[in-house]
Amino acid sequence: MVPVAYYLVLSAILFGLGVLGFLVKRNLITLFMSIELMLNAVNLAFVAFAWQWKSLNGQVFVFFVMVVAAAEAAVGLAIIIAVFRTRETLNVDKVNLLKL
Amino acid sequence: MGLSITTFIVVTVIKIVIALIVMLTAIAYSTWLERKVVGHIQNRWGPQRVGPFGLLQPLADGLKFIFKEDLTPPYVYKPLYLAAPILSLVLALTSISLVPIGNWVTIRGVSTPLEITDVNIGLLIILGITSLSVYGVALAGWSSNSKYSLLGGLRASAQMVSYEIALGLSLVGVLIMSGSLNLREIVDMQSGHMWAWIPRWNIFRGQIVAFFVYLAAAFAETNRVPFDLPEAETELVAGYHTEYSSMKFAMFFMAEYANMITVASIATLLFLGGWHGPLFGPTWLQDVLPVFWFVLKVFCFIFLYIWIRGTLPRFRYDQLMAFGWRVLFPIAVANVLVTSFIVALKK
Amino acid sequence: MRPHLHLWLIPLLPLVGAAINGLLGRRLSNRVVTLVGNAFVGASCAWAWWVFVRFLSLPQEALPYVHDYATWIRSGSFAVSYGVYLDQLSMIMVLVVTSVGFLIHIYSIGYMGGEGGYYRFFAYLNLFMFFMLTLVLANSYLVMFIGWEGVGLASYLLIGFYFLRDSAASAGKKAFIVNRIGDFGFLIALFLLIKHFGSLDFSHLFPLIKDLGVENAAPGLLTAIGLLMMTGAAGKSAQLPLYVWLPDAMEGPTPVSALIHAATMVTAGVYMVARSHIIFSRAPSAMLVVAVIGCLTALFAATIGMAQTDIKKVLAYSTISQLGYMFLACGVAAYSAGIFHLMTHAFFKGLLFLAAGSVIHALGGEQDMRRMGGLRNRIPWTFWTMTAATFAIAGIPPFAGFFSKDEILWSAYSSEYGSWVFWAIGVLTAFLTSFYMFRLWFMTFFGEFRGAESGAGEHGHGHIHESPKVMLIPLAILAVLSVIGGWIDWPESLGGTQRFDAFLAPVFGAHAEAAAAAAEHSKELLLAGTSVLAALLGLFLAWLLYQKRRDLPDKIAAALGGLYNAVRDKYYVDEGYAAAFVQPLIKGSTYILWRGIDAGAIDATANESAEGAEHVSDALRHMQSGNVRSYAGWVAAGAAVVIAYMVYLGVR
Amino acid sequence: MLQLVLFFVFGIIAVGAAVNLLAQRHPINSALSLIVVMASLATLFLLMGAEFLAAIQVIVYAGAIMVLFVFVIMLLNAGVEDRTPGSRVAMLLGIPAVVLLAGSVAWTLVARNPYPVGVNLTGGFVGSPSAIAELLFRDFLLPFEVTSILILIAIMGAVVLASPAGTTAGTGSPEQPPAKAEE
Repeated sequence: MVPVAYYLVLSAILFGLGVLGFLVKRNLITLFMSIELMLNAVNLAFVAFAWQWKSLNGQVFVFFVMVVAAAEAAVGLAIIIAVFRTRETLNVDKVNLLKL
Repeated sequence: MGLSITTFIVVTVIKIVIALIVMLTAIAYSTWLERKVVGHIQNRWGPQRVGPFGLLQPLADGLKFIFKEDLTPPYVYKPLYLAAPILSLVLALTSISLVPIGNWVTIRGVSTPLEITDVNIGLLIILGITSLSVYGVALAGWSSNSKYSLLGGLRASAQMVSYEIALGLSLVGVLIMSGSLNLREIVDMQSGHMWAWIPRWNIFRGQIVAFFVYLAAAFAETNRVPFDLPEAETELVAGYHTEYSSMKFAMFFMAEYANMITVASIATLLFLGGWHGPLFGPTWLQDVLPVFWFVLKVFCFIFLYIWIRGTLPRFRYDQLMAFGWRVLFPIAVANVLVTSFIVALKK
Repeated sequence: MRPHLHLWLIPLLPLVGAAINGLLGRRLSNRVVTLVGNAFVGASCAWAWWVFVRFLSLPQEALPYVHDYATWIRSGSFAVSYGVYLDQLSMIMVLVVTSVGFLIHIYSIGYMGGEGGYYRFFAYLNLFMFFMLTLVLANSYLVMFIGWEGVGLASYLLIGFYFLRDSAASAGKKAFIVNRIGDFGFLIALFLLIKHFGSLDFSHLFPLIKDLGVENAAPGLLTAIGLLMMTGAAGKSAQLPLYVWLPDAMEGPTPVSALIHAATMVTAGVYMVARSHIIFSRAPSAMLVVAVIGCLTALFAATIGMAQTDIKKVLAYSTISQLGYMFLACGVAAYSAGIFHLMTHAFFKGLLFLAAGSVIHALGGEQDMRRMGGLRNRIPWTFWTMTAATFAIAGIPPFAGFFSKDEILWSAYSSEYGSWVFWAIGVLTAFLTSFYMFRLWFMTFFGEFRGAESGAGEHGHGHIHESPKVMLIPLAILAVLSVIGGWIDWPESLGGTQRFDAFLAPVFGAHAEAAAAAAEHSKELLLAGTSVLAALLGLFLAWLLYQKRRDLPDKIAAALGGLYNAVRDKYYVDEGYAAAFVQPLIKGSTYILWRGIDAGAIDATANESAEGAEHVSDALRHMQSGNVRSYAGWVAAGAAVVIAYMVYLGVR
Repeated sequence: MLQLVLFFVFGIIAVGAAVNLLAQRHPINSALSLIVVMASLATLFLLMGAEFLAAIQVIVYAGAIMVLFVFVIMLLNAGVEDRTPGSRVAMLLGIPAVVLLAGSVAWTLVARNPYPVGVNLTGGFVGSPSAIAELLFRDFLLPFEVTSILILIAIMGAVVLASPAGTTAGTGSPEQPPAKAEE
């Protein structure tokens, strides 16, 4: 018997790792992967809650999250390609035209 | 299933072993078959030195591969370079574990299906595993740090991902008709005959289009002629496994044939009525016949593979993509729509 | 089925003219402008007369002729509709306004010819006609108020017609502002009516009020309403204490002075009081106030008029004092007398102004009587018409003014609201009136010419010349009217039948003097004789001072000294007002409202907030490192705060 | 019991892979470790009866999205990332903060979860494809269609963005397949 809390804790840890990755990593693509990691953690939480309440809505939510993640990945990676094409680097610290 | 966990595990292990042996031999002899058939198509004899009709040729090939020097070129990204072929082969062999090849059999009280595990979303899992099999190719292409390999890998991944969609969609029609993802149930749906003589196979029940879409997509999935761009010798030497030799290359080789067999058996299960066929004779025969029919159908499918390889030229890459996206995909979608309409009307 | 009189044509035709001239006039030739400006007014005048003909044939019970054209406001139980309310009173007003207006329009063709903004003038004039007729034909106080404000606007525009002259512009502003004070009272009166009767529609309102008793004992609601309305009337009709704008209004072109500030607009107050006679007759104290204000204004303005030298100023003050007469009449419930005087006054005062305009025209813009004189032979037409008008206003029989003024005086004496005091002041005023009018007459037309022969004025042409026909014909017509205009109300005491009163009787009901008249013909004759004597005395005095012994006036002035100066300088009323109201207002606006509130509070707030935002954002700007991950860090920090709070909630 | 074991096995695998994702300095390793995370999460989904989601997780995430990542990595041949002072600061600040945060959340959940519901594999609750489909195409039909439109827009955006300036995106724009693969 696995308490739902365990799953939630796991998702919390994964989410935290995702945030950390986003903060620490410098490679654009890795940042994206961190985002995906966070999304997965959220999915895990959704499924866990769906299980807890014995309701499928949570799983449907996960489905939608996946769809959005896919769209986001497609566009985001396209952006990354564009950025790379123009700036010849994937280092976010070097992509800082917004700096004043 | 009313058996204890231990017997379950034991039975499963036994089945796994059997399946492995069968698969490997099947792979080996499908290579032999291919060479033979292509040889005859090209007006040659094909292998015939080793053993009668060269029947032992695969064995010799295997020995040759094993005893070859296992060299890894410099400048490759080693971990992935080594992992890639294993990954491909493992995935290829795993996917077969979900393929039922016959009814339940009962050997001294222990009744078990003729497959390693019977999952009620088997088809989905198979698709998932095949979709993973992209990585083997892609990583191999990238990690071996060579232009040809990289191009091959890129091509392979793009192509497989693209055709995966057409593949999946071509199956949806069947799924709609059978309303299940369980391969066994899907097969059982196709038992019996229409008008007393036409077997109620999905291919005969309106899914003929889907079948051909699946055929083309499957060829692309397995990087076979006419879609074998990733390993187009004329352009890319040998594509993603240019830098591979000996056993590592053998793994890719075996993985390719394993995928062929998986795809063939899926086609058999979904379109060609699985193990259904005329049953006659004594009971033992009746127990064996379904397996025989199944193997026969798979064999025909593989023969089709080889036949096409021996006859058709190779596409150009953009043609390949265009075909996948502009022809197969729309047809598959249309097929899904039509099928769902018909099913809805029948309801 | 009652006939449809299509009254809406009467106000709308001038509006169309105004629209055409006002919008396209700049591109139209003067001829077209003239045609448009006069044709529409003429048409509405003609229509008015046609309506009059039909009106006479209407059966008594069909009156008042009420017709609603469209609903304007509908909020809850309160509803106001555009419509017309035609009874004898408004009929007379319509006739006077359209006819005199039309004549003055014609006159303007000649007078304004060659002036800048010709089209503008006619557009304004037509606009004024529209509003004035709206006012007169209104079927409710609110529609009346539209006309009320509209004529105010028109008069503002026309007073400031020569807006390049600073005096003209300020005079326009003065008129507008002073009128606002009056309108304020009028508005409050309307609010009271709405509050207590829930309607402003005459045909709803008057029956309701009829049921109320007369507030003899204690002044009540109706008294308040009446007083407030009187405020409005005093503003519009230049009565004490709000008369100050009218003399300055003479800055406008003379036809404007004639039409708006003598004949029609300034009588709107009288009309309004007469229209609301039902209210007033149930509020005696309000009536008393009206009467007192009326006669005081009459006397006051007359005294000022004596000492003025500007010909138009003299006429302006005489207008004020004549209006005072009318209010006196209304104040003693002799509404028909008031309206009668209104009509005759429209004739002769309009004529006076037009003639004065003609004189000014002849002298090339000269308005100071001290530089006139001896024009009798130079401009005979003007002279004779002016003479008729002067005799009329002086109240010398059988000219129009005599009948109306006499009727007012008689009813001031005889009606139950009146008293001999009113009568005495009236007679005194009559004396003064004839004095200053004949003073004007003598100074202008007799003796020898005292001005510069070649007075190059705003009209440019030097030698003194008679005005063109187009100006003289209206003069002639009005002269005829001011001679015979009074005869329609030939008093019974002189063996006449007071047709005018009879005509208006259905509106105002049988009046006191009608009852009292029967008995006291002798006394009435006596009083009439007195007033005629007063007029003749004025004539004689004027002849003596300004014709026979020209040195006397200065001597008298010197003898009177300060008093004379006070009179000449209009009792310093303007200065008083300036000191009492205007200066404090300006100071207050300057120091409190502008420097204090506007600059100190509002602007300061805006500026300070802007600078604050600038500083804050300047501080925040440094958070924008342009580094994506730092942004992510901020986001994460915010999320962390939220999560921490939720954790706290969970723990708590 | 068995579930607990499985949970811990795959949970630890997931966490380890996630940590590896951060530790690795080469994007492709990170990508692979992320794939591992996803696969283990899929098995956890199976533990919680969401079998359809498990399959979808593998097919969509591992099979499509991550393929896309790997593909881009290969395409751009993204090299090893270099250290910058900014990242060091981020580490010094971020690691403790995140650890603290996740720890507190975890503690709250474990200590104060008002619903300690047990999860067992034989519970009748199974997110079968048909059940999901019923929800998806009946109750959530509108969101579903909206997401499909979203996908369409994403495809076009990706094509436009990724196609070199000037050239109209032809076939075989590598962004297309995964985006499509959802439908």
